[in-house]
Amino acid sequence: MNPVNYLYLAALLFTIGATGVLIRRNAIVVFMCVELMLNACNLAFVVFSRMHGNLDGQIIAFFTMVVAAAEVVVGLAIIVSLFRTRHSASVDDASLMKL
Amino acid sequence: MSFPLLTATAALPALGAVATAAVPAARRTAAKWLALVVSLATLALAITVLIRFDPGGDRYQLTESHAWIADFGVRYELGVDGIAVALLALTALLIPFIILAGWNDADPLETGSRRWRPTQGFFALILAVEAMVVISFEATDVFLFYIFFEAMLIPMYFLIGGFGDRAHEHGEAAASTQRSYAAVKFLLYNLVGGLIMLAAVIGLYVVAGNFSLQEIAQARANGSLHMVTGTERWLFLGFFFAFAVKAPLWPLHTWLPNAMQESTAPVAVLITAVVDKVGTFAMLRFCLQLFPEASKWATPVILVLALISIVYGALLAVGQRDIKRLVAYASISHFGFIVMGIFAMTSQGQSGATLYMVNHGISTAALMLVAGFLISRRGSRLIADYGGVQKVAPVLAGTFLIGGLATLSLPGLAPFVSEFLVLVGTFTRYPVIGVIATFGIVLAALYTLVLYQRTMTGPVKPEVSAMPDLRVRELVVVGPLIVLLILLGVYPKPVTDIVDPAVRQTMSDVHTTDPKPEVEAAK
Amino acid sequence: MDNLIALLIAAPLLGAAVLLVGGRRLDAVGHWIGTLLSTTSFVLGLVLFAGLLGKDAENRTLTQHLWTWIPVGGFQADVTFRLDQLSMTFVLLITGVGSLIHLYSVGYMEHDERRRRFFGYLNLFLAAMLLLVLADNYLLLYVGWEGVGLASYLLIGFWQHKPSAATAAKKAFLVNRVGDMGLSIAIMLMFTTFGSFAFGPVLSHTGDTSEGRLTAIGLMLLLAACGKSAQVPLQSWLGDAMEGPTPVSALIHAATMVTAGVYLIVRSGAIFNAAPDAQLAVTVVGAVTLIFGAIVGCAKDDIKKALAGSTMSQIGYMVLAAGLGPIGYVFAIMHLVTHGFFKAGLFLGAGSVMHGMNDEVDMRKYGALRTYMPITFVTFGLGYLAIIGFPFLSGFYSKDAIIEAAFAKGGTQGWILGGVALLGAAITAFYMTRVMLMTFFGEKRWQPDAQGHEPHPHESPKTMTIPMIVLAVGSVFAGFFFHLGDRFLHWLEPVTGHSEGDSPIGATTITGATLVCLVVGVGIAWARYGRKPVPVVAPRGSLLTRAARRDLLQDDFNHVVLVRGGEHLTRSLVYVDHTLVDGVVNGTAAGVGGLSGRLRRVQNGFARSYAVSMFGGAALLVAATLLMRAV
Amino acid sequence: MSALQLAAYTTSTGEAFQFWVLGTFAVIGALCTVLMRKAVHSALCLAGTMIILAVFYLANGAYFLGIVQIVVYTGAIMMLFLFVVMLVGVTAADSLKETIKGQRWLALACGVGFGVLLFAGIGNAALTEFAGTGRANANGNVEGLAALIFTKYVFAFEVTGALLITAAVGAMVLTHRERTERARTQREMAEQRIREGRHIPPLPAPGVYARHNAVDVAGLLPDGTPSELTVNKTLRERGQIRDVSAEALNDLRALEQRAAERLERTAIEPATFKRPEEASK
Repeated sequence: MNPVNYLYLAALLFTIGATGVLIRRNAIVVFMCVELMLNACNLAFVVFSRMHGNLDGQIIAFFTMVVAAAEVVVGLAIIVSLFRTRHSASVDDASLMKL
Repeated sequence: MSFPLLTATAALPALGAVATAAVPAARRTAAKWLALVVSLATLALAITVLIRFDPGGDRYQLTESHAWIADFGVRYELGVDGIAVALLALTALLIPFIILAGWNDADPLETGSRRWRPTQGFFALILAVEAMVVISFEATDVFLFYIFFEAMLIPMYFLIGGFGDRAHEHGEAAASTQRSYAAVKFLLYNLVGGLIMLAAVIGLYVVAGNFSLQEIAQARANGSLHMVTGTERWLFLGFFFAFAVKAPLWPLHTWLPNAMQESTAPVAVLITAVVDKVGTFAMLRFCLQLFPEASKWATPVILVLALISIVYGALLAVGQRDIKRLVAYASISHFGFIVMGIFAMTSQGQSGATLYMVNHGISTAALMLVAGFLISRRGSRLIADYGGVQKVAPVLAGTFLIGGLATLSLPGLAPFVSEFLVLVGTFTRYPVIGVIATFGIVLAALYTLVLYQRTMTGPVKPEVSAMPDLRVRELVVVGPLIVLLILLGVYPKPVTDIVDPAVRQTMSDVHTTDPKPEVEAAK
Repeated sequence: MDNLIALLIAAPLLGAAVLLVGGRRLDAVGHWIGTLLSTTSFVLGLVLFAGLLGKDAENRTLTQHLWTWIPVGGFQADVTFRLDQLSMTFVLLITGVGSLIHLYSVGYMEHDERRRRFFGYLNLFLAAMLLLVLADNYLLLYVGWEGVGLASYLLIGFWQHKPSAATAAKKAFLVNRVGDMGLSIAIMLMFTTFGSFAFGPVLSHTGDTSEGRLTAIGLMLLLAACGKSAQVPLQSWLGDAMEGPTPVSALIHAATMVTAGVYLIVRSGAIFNAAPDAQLAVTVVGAVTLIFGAIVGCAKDDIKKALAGSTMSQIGYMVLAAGLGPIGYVFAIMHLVTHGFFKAGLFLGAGSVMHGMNDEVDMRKYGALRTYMPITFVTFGLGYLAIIGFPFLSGFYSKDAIIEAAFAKGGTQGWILGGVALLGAAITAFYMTRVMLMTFFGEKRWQPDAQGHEPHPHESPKTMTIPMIVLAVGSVFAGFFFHLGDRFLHWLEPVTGHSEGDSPIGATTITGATLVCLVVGVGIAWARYGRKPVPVVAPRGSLLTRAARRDLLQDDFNHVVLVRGGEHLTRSLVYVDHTLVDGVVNGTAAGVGGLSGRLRRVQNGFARSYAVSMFGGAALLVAATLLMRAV
Repeated sequence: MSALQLAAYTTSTGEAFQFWVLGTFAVIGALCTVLMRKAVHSALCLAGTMIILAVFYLANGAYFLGIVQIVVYTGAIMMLFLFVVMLVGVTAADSLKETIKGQRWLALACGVGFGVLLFAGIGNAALTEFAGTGRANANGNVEGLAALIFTKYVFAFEVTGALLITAAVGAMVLTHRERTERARTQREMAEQRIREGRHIPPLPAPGVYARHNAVDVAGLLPDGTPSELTVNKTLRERGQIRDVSAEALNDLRALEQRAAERLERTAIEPATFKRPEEASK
């Protein structure tokens, strides 16, 4: 088997995650889909690392994880405070960006 | 390093603007006096420039040059030639009158709020405009010029949109709507012109490698900087478009009537007598010097546009019902003359055009400011609301008539000299255009006299029967302007002496000489 | 002595400045200041005249250079004055008649609260008119030319509260401006042709250029003359100009300003001499106006308008004479001077009549005034005799000379022009007799006015009668004085040149024919207005009469074509400016606005929608990258 | 160790087998994450996918990352998700009905297009040579990573640290509710209650039935209808009130019937109870 298949898998997962972001309204699920996309990227990085024979890809994946963790922390905090004020976790409720 | 006189002339009003804006809300009158004193001091500096300027000396004098943005060759370069000196003096001269005429125009309607300082703002903005106009006249670096050419729009926008006539025939709400319409229109027109010019400025940099007017012009003249014909024409059009909007030339003129109609009379004077002059001045300084071949190439079209402006502006002035709009269309007609003079490519035409800029500034100021005094008395801009003012306020009517006669270029008053020079200058090269343009003087008589007849003569209307005559402050504004009109009409030599060498230089830039008269040529 | 020339102009100019700027303080003495300064100018003129007489005929040209006016490149305009025999004649006429009319106005305007200003304007007029005739170049002449136009505008519209006066003033200025356009084009043509527009270089180099150019210059000068001198087709303003106070009509619209056109043509004689086509045009214009004005004069019931028609016609004579070339120049000027005397006298007489008749101008409401105003009657009568060319009065000499010169033109042209001039003499006799009869003879026809005031015709005060007497004396003797030993001819010849034409008929025959015409004209008028009572309400009249009352429909033509047409043009242009020029811009703005309105709907506020577009954008980026790699 | 090292740069049949089996599950997990109605289920599916990915990391020679993936990601972050899900309401099921017009189709189109493009991109790229991580991992994977992090990527590492702290502070700021006024005392609250005059006595307690957890069971009013006032506000807002009124009434009815049977009385016909929303239909 060619390890390229991992990349196809990563692409597939990324696309599924992205589509999920677009069609789900629950902010928590949206977040999960974002995590899925990040994980897909990580997989790609790891495979790249293997491809090039050095560890830089893994390092990037590692940083991605850290940033993802930070993002989750802040994002969830936002969801919680939103939920407190609006009693809803739907992203469509926050449509104040409309003119 | 001598005293930077030119910088000082621009910096003084700029500092004055800041100081005026900082005057506390309650000290309105102090702000007015401060602005007036600053403008008078600027006038004194401008006169110093005028005295220090030697008409027979170098082309650009009192030059200053400092590195500014070294990476792009942008320099802070100032210098004045005869044309710039004349316009500099005009600007510095008119601003005190504008301030004095607008003395009470920006008083707040209700005096309660301590934060609200329209008066300070009004005078600060006028001084800011003065500073920018002055530096536009002085800049010999294309980029420096461009910046202030554009920056002028900001204070002007607020002056037009923020301050209007007290009374309005459709009520205050309609007035503010129309004001903002006018201000936005002014801004958009000039911005579009300015942005196109920016593209051309960048293009010029790409071609020439620096922004210095003197260096580029010199390189153009001695052939070391060769431009492809197409490139030169496109760059020329980019510059010319911006100046034609500012000037304003038909068909880019429609912002001017709106802007002049909605702003107060002093601001209207500021627009047409001061700010718009930058456009025609820049045609003379930048278009002709930087792109001589393209200027010649475009001359026929531009002359036709100018001719249309002359006749069209005058005809539309005849059809107006609003005093200020009428003056605005008259100005469009006059700007047509100026542009025609510049592009006639004769020394009479260009001297006449420069003189025209000065004279038009003074004559329009006289007419418009008196019109403003009239409007502030009756609270209406409509011609039909007046009648018989002559009987009630003879001095007002008399000054109005003199302003009007200057507008129609009566011999003996300053505009005649310039208009005739422009016509002669055009006629020697383009007789047909010259003859058609001469129709403009008939039309000018028509709109001026119709305006005078409808407002000043006839039976006294009841609404104007209690109208007071000109007050001392207003006389102080109008009197000197009229004296100047007469003086420059009878003895324009001091101005032509200053302007002439610069015009001769410009003529040699574009490689033209005056056509020889037939009889002399025969010999 | 050269330096006095500027003072000629300076005196009235100073008067104008003082009177107009001085304000109400000068109300009490203003009129005397004005009269004094105008008289000063007259006295200066006399001094200069005496000086000129003391020199040889060839050296009678004085110049005074004051300053360089417009020095630009090759364009050099100087403020230089030139006093020669021609301008001297005018100076004396202008200041002399002007001073008399100042004096007259002291009485005439006594009850007008704005008398000071009136004198200011009169002085302004004098200054401008003197500038016109003293200028040494065409551009300076142009300044005076427009200056008198301005003064005329101010004075016609002096009673500004009357809308008719204001309109008439505006009309006069505008029509004059059309003529001025001709003058300015002429100056430009001179500049391109000769490189100068001073009299000296232009008039001495006419041989160096083509006839076509000279014809063009001549026609443009003719246009200018038509405007200022109320010649067809620019004559329409003169009738309306009678809205001004009568002294103004006398001074400006009879004696001086309207003759400026003749001065211009005579002054530019060298150009016309070298351009026969232009000369022909001048004679045609003169001949047409001669008849036109006379016909109009026959139909008017307004005494001043009848006199205005007459003025037009008489200036037609002068223009005709000036068009004849060297044979006519001197006679044109001579007629101009004598006309200045008798027409000013006639107008002053008319003013005196109006003064006594509560400003009534309709001659049908006069009648039998000879007993009420004897001095006016006598002076007016002498002016009348002078204008119809009664033997040995001044009009007789000057008009006769013109008719002779017209015949002397030779060929068919000579016969036509001479015939027209003779016909004009007959009509002149007719309408002037009509005026005379309707005003001073017959029975009294005046009625109480709207307020019930019965007019009490009375003789005017001394300040008014003295000028009338002086002018009447001038009307009687000037012609004879000038004619005696061809004094006038010798005086002017060095400037204008003179040549005797060969008239196909003898001078005596022409004089006889003129007298016959005179008798016929007077006779017809007597038959129509002397023998039968004059109806108070004007009869309907023939088609020609009705047309003549309306200035031969010229005003109607102007109204329909120029005024209405102009109104439509401006109105449609305002519309075009608003909808088309502005509309294109506003349309663009509206288009952008509409497009953004559409685009705005995409901004529905849902984060997910934005995310879709972002994701779509990312897809496009990937596609673009792939595409770039593929290419 | 050597077997693992080998797996890092060659693909054995075993790895292929593992890839195809686990990959299928990973995709199914991802799809379930997107498509499950309840957030809890989504979270669990995602956790599954992540664990599979962790295995793949290991298979690709990223041992450290594989472990971190399991410990930090699946263990910590996903648990954080679960906490929030619990807070928001574990039982609440989302409607999958789309409310924005065309959103779903656009999303699918973009997704498919993007996916196709990515696949095309990967297919286009010349990815035939795999160096394998053998040499890089020669001194051990963790040591290799550490060497890189503390040399080449030290700045990024430091910045990430700052980012984490900022994130922690940010989360605190966001969730912390600033008390802008003094907390009201018992006395003040009582006074306000009296002043408003609505619920002068304390709020009623929830109805207690032994068979339920009971905090979520509304107390019944005398007429047998439930009173929402008796339930905690949070539950009320989540819509998690257990409505037992019908059951209770049925129980009552059964009790009465039994009593009637026992006492041989004729049954009194009780008014059939309908829930308010049913009644309104």
